[in-house]
Amino acid sequence: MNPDVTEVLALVVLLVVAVVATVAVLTRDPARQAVVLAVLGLTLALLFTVLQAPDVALSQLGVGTAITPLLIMLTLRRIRRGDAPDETGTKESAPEGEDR
Amino acid sequence: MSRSARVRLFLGAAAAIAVFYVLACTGLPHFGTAAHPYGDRAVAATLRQHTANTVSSINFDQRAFDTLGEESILLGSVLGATALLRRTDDEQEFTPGQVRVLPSTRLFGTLLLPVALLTGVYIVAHGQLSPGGGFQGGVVLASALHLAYVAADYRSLKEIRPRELLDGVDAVAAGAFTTLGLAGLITGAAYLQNVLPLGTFNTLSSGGLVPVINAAVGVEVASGVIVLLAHFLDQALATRGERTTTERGSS
Amino acid sequence: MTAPDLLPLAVAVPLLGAALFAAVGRLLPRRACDVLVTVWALADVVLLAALWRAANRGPFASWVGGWRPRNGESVGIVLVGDPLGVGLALLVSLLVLAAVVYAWRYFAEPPTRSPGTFPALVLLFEAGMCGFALTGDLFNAFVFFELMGAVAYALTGYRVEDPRPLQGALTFGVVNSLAAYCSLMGIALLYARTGELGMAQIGRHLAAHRTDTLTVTAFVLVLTGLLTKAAMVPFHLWLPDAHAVAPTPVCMLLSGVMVELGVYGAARVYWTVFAGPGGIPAGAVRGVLVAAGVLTALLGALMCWQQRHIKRMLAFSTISHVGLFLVGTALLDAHGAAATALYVLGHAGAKAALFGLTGVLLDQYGSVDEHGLYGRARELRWSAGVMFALGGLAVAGLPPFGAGLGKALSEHAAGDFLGWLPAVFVVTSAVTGGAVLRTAARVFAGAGAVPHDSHQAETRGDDEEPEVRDPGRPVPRPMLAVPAALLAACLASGVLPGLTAGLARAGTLFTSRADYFAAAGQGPPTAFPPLSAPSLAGWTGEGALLGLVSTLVALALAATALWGPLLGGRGARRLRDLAATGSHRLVLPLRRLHSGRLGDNVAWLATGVGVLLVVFTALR
Amino acid sequence: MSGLFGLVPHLVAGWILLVGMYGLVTSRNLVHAVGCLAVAQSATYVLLLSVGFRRGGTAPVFSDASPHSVVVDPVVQALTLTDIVVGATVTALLLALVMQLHKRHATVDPDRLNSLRG
Repeated sequence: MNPDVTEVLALVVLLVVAVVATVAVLTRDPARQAVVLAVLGLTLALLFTVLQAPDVALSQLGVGTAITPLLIMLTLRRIRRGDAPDETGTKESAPEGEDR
Repeated sequence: MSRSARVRLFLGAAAAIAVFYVLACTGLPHFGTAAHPYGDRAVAATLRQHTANTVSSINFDQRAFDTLGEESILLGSVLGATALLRRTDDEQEFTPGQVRVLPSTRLFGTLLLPVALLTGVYIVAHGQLSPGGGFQGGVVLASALHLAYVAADYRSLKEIRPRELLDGVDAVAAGAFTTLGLAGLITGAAYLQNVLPLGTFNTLSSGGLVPVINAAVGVEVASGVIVLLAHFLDQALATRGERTTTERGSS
Repeated sequence: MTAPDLLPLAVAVPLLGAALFAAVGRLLPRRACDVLVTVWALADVVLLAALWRAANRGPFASWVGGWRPRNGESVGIVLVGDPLGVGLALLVSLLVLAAVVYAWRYFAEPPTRSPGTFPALVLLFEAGMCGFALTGDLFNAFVFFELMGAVAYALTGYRVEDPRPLQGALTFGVVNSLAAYCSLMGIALLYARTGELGMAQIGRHLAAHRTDTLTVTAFVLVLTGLLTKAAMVPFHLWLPDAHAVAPTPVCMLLSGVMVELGVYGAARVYWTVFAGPGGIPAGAVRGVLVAAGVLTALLGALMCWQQRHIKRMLAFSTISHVGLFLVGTALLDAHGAAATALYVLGHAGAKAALFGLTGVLLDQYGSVDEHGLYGRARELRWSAGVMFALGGLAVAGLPPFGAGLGKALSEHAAGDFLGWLPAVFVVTSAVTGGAVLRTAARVFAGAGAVPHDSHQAETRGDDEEPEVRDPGRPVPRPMLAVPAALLAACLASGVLPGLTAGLARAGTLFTSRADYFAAAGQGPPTAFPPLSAPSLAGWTGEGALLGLVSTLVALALAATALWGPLLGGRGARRLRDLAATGSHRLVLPLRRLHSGRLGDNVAWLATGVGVLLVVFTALR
Repeated sequence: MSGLFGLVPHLVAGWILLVGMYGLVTSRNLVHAVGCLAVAQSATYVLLLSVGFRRGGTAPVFSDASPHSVVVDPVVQALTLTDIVVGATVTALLLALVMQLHKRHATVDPDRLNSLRG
């Protein structure tokens, strides 16, 4: 039997997922890892769509690409401030262009 | 154990696991198999229950007990985060500085906020019909609120986010799910039994208890995620000062 | 309403309570919250006691959502009320009641400004454990496993002012979650093979295949999560770190029943899913798990003896007893299951009491360090001290404590399988009991030589953040009354005549696949064993004698530790040198393995999975 | 699809689990470790959904499809949905613990935490 289009597509996305997951683990800097995790969430959502699971894809999109990376970024932000007790000495570059 | 010894130990174990796992997979039905006995039964039951979205029917009707457990985990982690991220005596709150927001960003956020809120409500409400449901919609609703952060700043987010109220809403929604299950018992049926009229297939009111539980889950997820994020945002943006007791610099 | 209708309430009632406390907790004064949660916990006990009576008449199933099977096939989730499962849930509810009463005056000021948070979390924990004990569906078991896990992580790290709970809670969380994901992989493999999720359904469908690598891999993966919860070597490293640091009322629940639920889960999964054709041969399971249990018991006992941090000592004692429970269950017969059930019951009373008394020390002296507390708790010797020593004697297996009877019956069953297994029971009980007695004598009586500090890497128990912020107050009454009640219950479980008979029948039903399948609608109806089924012997001369032996050895060990250093003479000195060398050669490497590091934990987890895969494949 | 080709989805799942565990073993940062745990968990999503895939099946939603159309297994999708929620909440709890841990220990390197050992 020859695989149909869906299955070929699924296999391609699966391999991408495997690669991104590996990169996510090997990215040792947590801030960068959060970005890779968001990409992983995105590719997983794509995979789930291909596998005909739109419900799951939708939640993976919300959780994997938005909430988990956001929580990680917030954690890192608190931790970085903890590392530099002198608040005025650290200017954090916030994504929204905050002006402290 | 030294780091290298640990890694060697792990790699040896992982190699063994990999070998057995690969061999195990050769015994599995091939990818795309047609044999899904439970799946077929679940589809048949879904159609009997006048629910169009099979996944919603499984989550909120056939295996609603799983979802009850899952929502309890969410409640537990919201309570847990509340306890863990409480502001201790040695920490102070501070007000993050005034933030300059580009007018275009503000416009973008202000326009997007109602759209996102509506989308969230739509996804929750159509859970029994189309992909989506309480969980997905709840996440969208929670994210929508945080557009306020993009559009304005943390202070305005805090103003439109009544956290104490949402704490309560989260708990009430979780309790509502548990209580809805009792409806079955009271009418002489089983716990969590779908005892409401099933309605017409493919309409908003179809599926009996499904849309009701779905809505409760939507409310719980939305408020739960907002509260969770609120604790994290509070720690990240508006808390400072701590005492480290031990081990600074020791190895 | 019949018992099957009410079975889901064992989960729903605590969940409702949790939601209630989470919602209105901040509006209630502290005292009202305490009273309300006690009433609620009491209601759970009453409900489960009623269910237990019903289960003793014969196991029954409850199809949640009314999804009864059609032609043996259902789309819903089944809860099964068999005496052992419901009995375990009843034990959970009893310990929760004890923990919430103990916690009445426990946190001087609710740290979250909402007195409802702690009770809500405890009730969620109860719901998770009860659900896990009752469910007959593999994925549902995963959900409740995660519920009790997630809540337990939060409860363990509850005192964020102290650095250690956070580390313990984090290791606990990561390791247990990872193990749970391994279990879920196994569940997915089983689903792929059989297309079912109900335990009995999977068991029935496995018979269509021969036992191959897929079966073994799925079995080992599913077991990984359960045995990690049960702290079997080498999956045990997280346990001392978590149990040593959790708030005392939480420790009572963790050690008293949560860890034991892991053993129960493993046995339940084996009997319902893998015990039939196409499963895993009984010989392999018996051989591997008995061996692992013995290893766990001995390692736990050795490490227990070495500790000076009292809660950590009790945690290792739990590991060591869980090893014995594993041995008893892995005998795979009704006798072993019933004896273990009684042992778990007696152990829960004694261990929870000991944790409670340690909480008193922490409350009064801000320390749980055996060396630092030397002689400091003299004024409590006639209350907490006596009870602590009694707890030690119960752990050591003194008749007629329930723990002693459980030990006697388990070692009898084990002796029928392998003649030397009773020796493991005696040694383990003696060492763990001896460690508790040694602590009691040092802390409450100032007996023996002043302990000196070793220079090994070890966890000390001083400079703990006191859990209570009012060191001058007298010991709150519930903190002594609850341990007393728990010890009394431990004693009662050893002398109540009806209990052994009831548990014998429960063990028979637990190990009878046909009865479980019949109850879960997966097999022809069976005639359940009659109420007057052959019961366990109760106390026998042999059992009482071995119990006395292990108690005497425990006393001797404690005395040696206390007064050995004071002995003069060449012989004594040479023995001491020998002990020091042995400790250096054998104990130090073992202590180093318990490094508390996350990476080591995960590496050992993987190693355990790999080893189990190899041995089960070889023996299948 | 037959032979080795049809094994790829299951093998990818196994790979992700082991890679995630490798990350946990070697991690020098607890935030990174929690991320690796999330990676390991995605193995379960991939395996569950691969197991439930049916050749030629469509999504199990009948709002605009015939009730007789061939659909993929909806049960695994429901399970995965539950699994995702569980994963997100556990991640949140663990990150909260990491945040507090850093306040008390001034480090997030798991190998530099040494108050519990022996």
